[in-house]
Amino acid sequence: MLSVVIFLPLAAALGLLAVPRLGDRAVVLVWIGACAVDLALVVALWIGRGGGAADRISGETRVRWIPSVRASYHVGVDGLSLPLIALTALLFGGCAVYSLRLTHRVRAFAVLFLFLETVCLGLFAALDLLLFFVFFDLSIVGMYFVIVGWGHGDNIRSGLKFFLYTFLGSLVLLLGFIGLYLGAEPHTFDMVDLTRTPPLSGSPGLAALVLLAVGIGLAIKTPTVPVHTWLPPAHTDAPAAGSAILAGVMLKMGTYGLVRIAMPMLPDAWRRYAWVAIVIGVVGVLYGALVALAQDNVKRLVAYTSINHMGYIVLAVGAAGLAAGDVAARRLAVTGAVTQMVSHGLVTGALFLLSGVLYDRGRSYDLGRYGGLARGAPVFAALTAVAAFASLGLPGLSGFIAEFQIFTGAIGSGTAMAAAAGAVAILGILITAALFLRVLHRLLLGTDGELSGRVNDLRGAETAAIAPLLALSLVIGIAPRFLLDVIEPASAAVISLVAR
Amino acid sequence: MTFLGWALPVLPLAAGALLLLAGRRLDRAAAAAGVAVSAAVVGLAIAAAVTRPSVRFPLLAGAPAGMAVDGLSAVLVVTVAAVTFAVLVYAAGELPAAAARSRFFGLMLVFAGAMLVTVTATDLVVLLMAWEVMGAMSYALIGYWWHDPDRVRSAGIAFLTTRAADMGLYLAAGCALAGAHSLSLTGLDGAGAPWRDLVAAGVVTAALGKSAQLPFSFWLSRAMAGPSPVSALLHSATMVAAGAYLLLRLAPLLAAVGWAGTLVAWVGAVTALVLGAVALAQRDLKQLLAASTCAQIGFMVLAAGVGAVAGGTAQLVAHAAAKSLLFLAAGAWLAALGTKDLAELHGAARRYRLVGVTFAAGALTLAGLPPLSLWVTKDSLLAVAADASPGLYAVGLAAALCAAGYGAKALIAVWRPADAATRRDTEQAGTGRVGRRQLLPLPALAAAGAVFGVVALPALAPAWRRLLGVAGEPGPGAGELALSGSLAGLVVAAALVAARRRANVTVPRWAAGPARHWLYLEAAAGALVARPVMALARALAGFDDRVVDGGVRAAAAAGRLTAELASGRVELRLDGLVAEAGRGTRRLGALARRPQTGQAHTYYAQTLVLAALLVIVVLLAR
Amino acid sequence: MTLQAFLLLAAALFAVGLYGALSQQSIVMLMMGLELMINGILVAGAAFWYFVSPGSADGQVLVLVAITVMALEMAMGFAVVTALFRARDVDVTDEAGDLRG
Amino acid sequence: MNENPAYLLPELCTLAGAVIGLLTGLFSPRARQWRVAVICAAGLLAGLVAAAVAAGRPDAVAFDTFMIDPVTHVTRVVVLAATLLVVALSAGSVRGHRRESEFYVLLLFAAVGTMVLGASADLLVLLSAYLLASIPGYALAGFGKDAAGTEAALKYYLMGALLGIVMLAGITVLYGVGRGTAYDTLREGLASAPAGAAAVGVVALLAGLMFKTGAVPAHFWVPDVTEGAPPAVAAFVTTVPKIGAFAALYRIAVELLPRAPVDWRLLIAILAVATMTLGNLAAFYQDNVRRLLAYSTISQAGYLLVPVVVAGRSGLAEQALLFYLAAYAVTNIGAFAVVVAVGEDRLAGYAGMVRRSPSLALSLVVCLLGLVGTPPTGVFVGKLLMLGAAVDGRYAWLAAVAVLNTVASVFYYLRWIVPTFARPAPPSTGGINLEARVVAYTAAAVSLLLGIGSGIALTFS
Amino acid sequence: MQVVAFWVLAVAAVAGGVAVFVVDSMARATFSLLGSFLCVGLEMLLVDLHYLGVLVILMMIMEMLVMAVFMIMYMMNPAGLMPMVMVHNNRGALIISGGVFAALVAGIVVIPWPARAGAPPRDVTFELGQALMGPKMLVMMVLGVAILATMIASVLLATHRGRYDRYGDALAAGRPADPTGADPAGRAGSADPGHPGGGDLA
Repeated sequence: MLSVVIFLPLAAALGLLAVPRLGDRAVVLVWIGACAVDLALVVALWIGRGGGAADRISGETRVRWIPSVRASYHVGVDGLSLPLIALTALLFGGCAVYSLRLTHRVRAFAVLFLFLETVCLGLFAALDLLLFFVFFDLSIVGMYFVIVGWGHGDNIRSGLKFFLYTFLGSLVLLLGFIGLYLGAEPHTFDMVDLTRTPPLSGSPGLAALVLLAVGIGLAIKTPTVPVHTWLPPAHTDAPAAGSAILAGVMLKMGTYGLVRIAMPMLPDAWRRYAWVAIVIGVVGVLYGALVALAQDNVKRLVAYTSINHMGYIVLAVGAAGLAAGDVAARRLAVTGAVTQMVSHGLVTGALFLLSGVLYDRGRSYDLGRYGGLARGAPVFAALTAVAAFASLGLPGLSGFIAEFQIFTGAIGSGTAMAAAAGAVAILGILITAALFLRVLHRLLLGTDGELSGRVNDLRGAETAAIAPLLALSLVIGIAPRFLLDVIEPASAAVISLVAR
Repeated sequence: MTFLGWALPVLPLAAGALLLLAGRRLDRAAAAAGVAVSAAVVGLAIAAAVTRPSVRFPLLAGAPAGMAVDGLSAVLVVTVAAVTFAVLVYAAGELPAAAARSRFFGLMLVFAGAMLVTVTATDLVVLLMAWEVMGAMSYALIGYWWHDPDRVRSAGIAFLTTRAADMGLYLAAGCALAGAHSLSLTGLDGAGAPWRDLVAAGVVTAALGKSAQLPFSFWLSRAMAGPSPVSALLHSATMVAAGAYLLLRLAPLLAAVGWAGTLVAWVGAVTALVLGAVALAQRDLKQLLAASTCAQIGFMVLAAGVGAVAGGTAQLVAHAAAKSLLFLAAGAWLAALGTKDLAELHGAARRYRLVGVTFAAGALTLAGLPPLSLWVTKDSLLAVAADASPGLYAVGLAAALCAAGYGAKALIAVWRPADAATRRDTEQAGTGRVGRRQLLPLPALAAAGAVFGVVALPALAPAWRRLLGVAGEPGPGAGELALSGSLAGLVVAAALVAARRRANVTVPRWAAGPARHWLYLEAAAGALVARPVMALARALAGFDDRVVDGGVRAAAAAGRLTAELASGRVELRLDGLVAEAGRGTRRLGALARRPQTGQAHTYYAQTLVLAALLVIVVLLAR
Repeated sequence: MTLQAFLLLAAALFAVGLYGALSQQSIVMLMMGLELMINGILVAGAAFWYFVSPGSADGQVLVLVAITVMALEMAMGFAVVTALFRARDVDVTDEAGDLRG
Repeated sequence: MNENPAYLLPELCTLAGAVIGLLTGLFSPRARQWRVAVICAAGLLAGLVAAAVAAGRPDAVAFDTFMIDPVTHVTRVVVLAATLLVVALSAGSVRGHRRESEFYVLLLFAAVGTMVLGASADLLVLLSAYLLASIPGYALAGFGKDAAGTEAALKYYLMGALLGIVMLAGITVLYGVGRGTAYDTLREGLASAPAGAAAVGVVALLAGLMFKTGAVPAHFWVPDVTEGAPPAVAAFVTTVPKIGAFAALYRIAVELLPRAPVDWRLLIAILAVATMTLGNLAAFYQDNVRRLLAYSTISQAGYLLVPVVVAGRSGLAEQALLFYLAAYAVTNIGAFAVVVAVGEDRLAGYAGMVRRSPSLALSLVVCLLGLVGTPPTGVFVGKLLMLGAAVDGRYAWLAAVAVLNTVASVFYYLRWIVPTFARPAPPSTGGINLEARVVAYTAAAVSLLLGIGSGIALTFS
Repeated sequence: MQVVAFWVLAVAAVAGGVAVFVVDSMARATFSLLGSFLCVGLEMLLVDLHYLGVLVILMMIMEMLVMAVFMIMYMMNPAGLMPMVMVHNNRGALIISGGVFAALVAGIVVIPWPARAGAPPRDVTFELGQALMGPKMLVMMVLGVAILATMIASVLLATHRGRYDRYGDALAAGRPADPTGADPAGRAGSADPGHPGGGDLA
């Protein structure tokens, strides 16, 4: 079942390749269909899991892959991965719908996105380090082609920077994985086994090195300050759907890896160096928000807010590693971190799609050249406003649920360091509020700018792509239990694992 | 009971959301729907006040959330519902037909709904959610006329200022979890040692910000940019009242922490006095009313600080009625005459008599003139303050004098006969008429504002206290009542006399400027916070572009750099990834390809030399 | 007659051949240099057989292999030179330097 | 002493294919020389079957000098399969050539030499195999008899001849101090050998093998031959001889050198670093795709040296080397197959290729990304095992260097990949070479399958 | 006696080798090389390697004849009529080869070469034959194949006329269509007596 979910998009991609005589419209319809079926399957998976309180892995499949290094095709979902898998399926579906009017090399675009969907789903479902890495790397490759093939502006350069930067990260990550592999007794790449008996527990120095490698690899992907500089150009020059996926799904790979790999497999080292994550997280929160505040390019701005939002997650997982802290609060922090991954995916995905609409109409991201868009494009304005408020953490939308848990969890863990960090990080929501109000004022409200005349309102497909994301954000913001019920057992498990 | 507990907040929220979603399609029906819903909410609120429903639901792990109506909440839900109803009825009359009514009424309903949740929340999560939604709605309402960049800016300032204060609540929530392992509002005073102080600090910050107390007061001046009904609602039963409510609700915590109570009391008292002075200096009716709101809320905050919950609550309710009345009246004049300048409004009350009469009632209530309600309620909380500290009482009394002063000033300005200063349509095009629906709520509000004070009279006070669940709060002594009443009367009378004689009351220069401009608080916030932050942001963005990313680019250009270092020319130009990396790698690539000369004999020589070197290395490495 | 003496001879021949291989422009002359190097190896192989391990025939086989290598390499060399000469009318390595970089 | 020729069945099958093909070619009309290709392919297939069957038998030593063990099995299979691919790849371009028959025959001879190279347990057999594997290559490089081809042949020959002699000198020295040429004799003999002589011998011996692997310091022929020789030949000489040479290197490291008084691990590590770095750097900004591929094969040789460094020290080394070899062989041939199919050497000629022939472009992307080491291609698994072996064998710094080099290599591979997606599609210049296309698709598919099904592949090795 | 012979031959061999690159004609160079080889063949006889020594001598005579043919074909100055200085990178070559020689000499002198173990058998050649039929059989087998491959390869490279040029594409012509006034290169290729089994396979 899970493997079907993972590989269905790929099968659809191959099918698209195999049937060459298909109009662009038909290609996109097939694409949308595949995404819809996949989303339905994920929903079925979610429902089929039931509401059991205990955290368990479901839909597990394990097939031997490289037996000599005990690597296998091992997939399964639990409370950490299921929300992200659902997010992936939804966001890819949104991008498919959004691309309904695409005209430029549609088939290749569809194939690439379907391929990326398989990759992203596979990554979140992977229970084997090597499999994780394979998907991790392929995601870079796929996204590179998206940026280079369909981007604009200086996309070749940005794409190359993205590729080289994240590829370097992935190789460092691979070194870390090899360290984990060699540290385990018996040697294995299996995440479940590695989690059960954490490797390198006897040699703190090596464990720290391995954590460093894994941490750097994931940090580049996340990205955290100061290894974030690939992100703004990549986002700016990527096509809207590509940015949405890059920010909405692929950034999560880094933080997901922290929760899934770094914390449970290197609990000792994680506890020892949790303060590093906390510091990096807080710096990321403030730095990302402040730099975003000074941007005049909408996409760049949103990209920097991603750094800010990822900072919250890093802060949360760092705070969760402080063993002295209150267990319930640390669980809350981890739950908040996972919720933030989902929330950020929805909201930032929507924001990037909206900025894509803006570029589509006005061929510019410059805030200063627009204004008063609420007049000519009320739906666009309304959705942008909702997305902005969701992103700045307004209650009633998903961002608040996530960030509140992170702050409360970090401060509530009761250690002075985490409390101070959490308190400082709260400043982030004020700065993001300021910067999004700035966007709203300069883009949507007030008097018309030079390009405002060109911006007409959202088309049906665009609305259909963006509105569900925000609607889900609203649902999570008001009634988050359906999501939290899935995440909470998993975060409790993570906390107990990291406490070993 | 659960149904009622849910229905009370959900009805306005859902109805408001629906109106918002519908966009302009429902503009025609929006007013009627809004009024109808708010009427239903009044009914629900009364029912809830009687039956006291409570609901609990899971929200976050380990922190069950809930809403419940207890005595204090019961008073507030009814107040909120009633004032909302009154304001919406008025708005249905005032709002032009072409306006985006659906948006207006939608936002107003959500705004009121959020306030209802705020006053019924039993834990910090739900409270904070409603609290922030209320802030966002106030933003949207203040910026209702979004075409005007200035109004939008005002809305932004209001939102950012209140959100800055709201961060205190986030902090408080975290500290509550750390100290009390719970987010429930009731257990906060039992939190552990450092945490309880932090919780108190956070709560106090948030409440002071919301209530526009010093030093946050300036946003309330900005909030005037919205439509008059918005001001009427925002200044009376919602938003600013939320801060006071929270402090009253958490009075036990303030008392437990000690310093917090004192601090809050003094902030309230000083705000009441200073913003009273500011109100006196205003030349714009709505600005005067706004400053007076700060001042009046200051009394409630003072009450919370000293634990005078009954007095503070009574003050809140009475003030809500009076202030909404005053704003609606000011709005009616603004809509009809197109101005809200005090001088230009000369004669306005005579022209629209009913508005004028109700306005007079409200203004006199505000002035604390016996036997109107604010006279009693103010004294009942000052009585408690006097127990706490004579200084507080003195400041409070001085503030009461100010209140009498600005009440009288507003009253006189509009009741004066029309004269040379009277003008029309300086701010907007007036309609020249005040509609029936606009008039409808005024008398009721005037009556409520005038007589609500009876609850604080000794006869009714015990029942009032029972209702609120507080005990042992001393009521005002007759002497105190007489003192404040006579002082207020004197001030009003003096003002009337001065006005009759057309005496120019000169204010000293050093005080006039700051008072007119709300103590320059906004300028200070801009200079001390906003501009430095923006400068920092710009600097960081430049830093990010140049240094952080430059580091990456420099690493890519390391080859070139070392080459230049070697040749003694060190220059670090960071201009573009590919240019740099390109040159560096191109150079390295060329270097790597240089041995590939195409000449076989050089291949021979190189191979042999390399092999010889390898032999040497191997021999040395032994 | 000692091992060292033979090896000295071998080294001398090898070095002279090496010089030729490195310095000669003409491919045929270059090949002569290579032959001289093998010549040296023949001497060394024979000497090692005789002075170090005459008990086994490995050294002899080595010499035999060296002779064969020489013959085969030379045959190939001539063939290559012929082809090159036909294709571009040159017989010196310096003029076959188009492929580079 | 075991002189049962059945042990050499794969080699003999190939040889028989070559000889029968040669004879058939003598009597085949010019247009019907494809029969030779079929015969040669049959010989290779028979060899493959024989090799597969032999892989099931226990390890043995044939003729005292020919080791039959997993390394040999894999070498045989990979060499035969790669040669088969090259035969198919070249079928289109040499069809009707008056030396078509000889072309295939020489490929098979070189394949035989390569297989013996990888299995030999005696330095003299090694040298003979070196000759057998090299000489056909010289002729193949000059097969076109054009200016570039003959120049390539000359350079290939000159390097091969010199390094053959250097290797012979090394063997002589090792024989002198180790009293023998068989590995097991030498292993004991070298233990007490004077270090200076042993060092000279080892370096000279390795220098010869470096020629076959195309690694520093004997890499100079690689770019020139790859550019000058016919593309199919370039694919062959940059792929097949490497397989045998690395097998031989590994065997020498395990069988011959363990007790030698020489820090050979360091030596090979230095060679590995130099080779991968030089190959990568020289490939930057290379505008001729064949030269680019040539430098890429040099860098790949550097990675392949890493498992040799830790041979005998890490349990992963053998698997890493063999798997990497197999994956590299198929991927590299795939990349060359695309070049053959497109018939274009300039990088600019690949602009807009996606438009013209999407599946060929896809194959190219798969192969090039495979060479980068992107999962899930076979080279990725190879690289993974290689890095693992390096870390495991306490050569973590070498792994780090390999990682850095891999990142750098991305750059030039992308320089090739990116233009294929360019918008303007200039008119196609190359003809339609069906065989090359099929080989490209096959190689790309096998490259992927090797990665995905590496479990199956590794259990057999 | 033997020692004297050794040194005389050694000096002659080296002198011959040096002469190869000193004399100004290809023909002389070839004969110098032949001389050097002959000396080495004789040296081998000194260490009981009679068979191999003779083999070297015979092989080299043959090979030098071939080389002479090639010289005549390709060299502009076959008879030493013009001065022949065709060197490149002379200094580098001198340095490298000199350095190698110096290093080798140093090694030869310094290294403690292993002592002799065992004695030469009575019939040295028989021993060689036994080795070739025994443990070293594969060496000769592989070399045999290599020789075959060399034949094919050298023919492929050296001749420009194959069977299809002589007998037609269908190999149907009864008599080979050989050009009457053959160009030297073509003749050289097809008449190359230098390698065993030479001649055009076609």
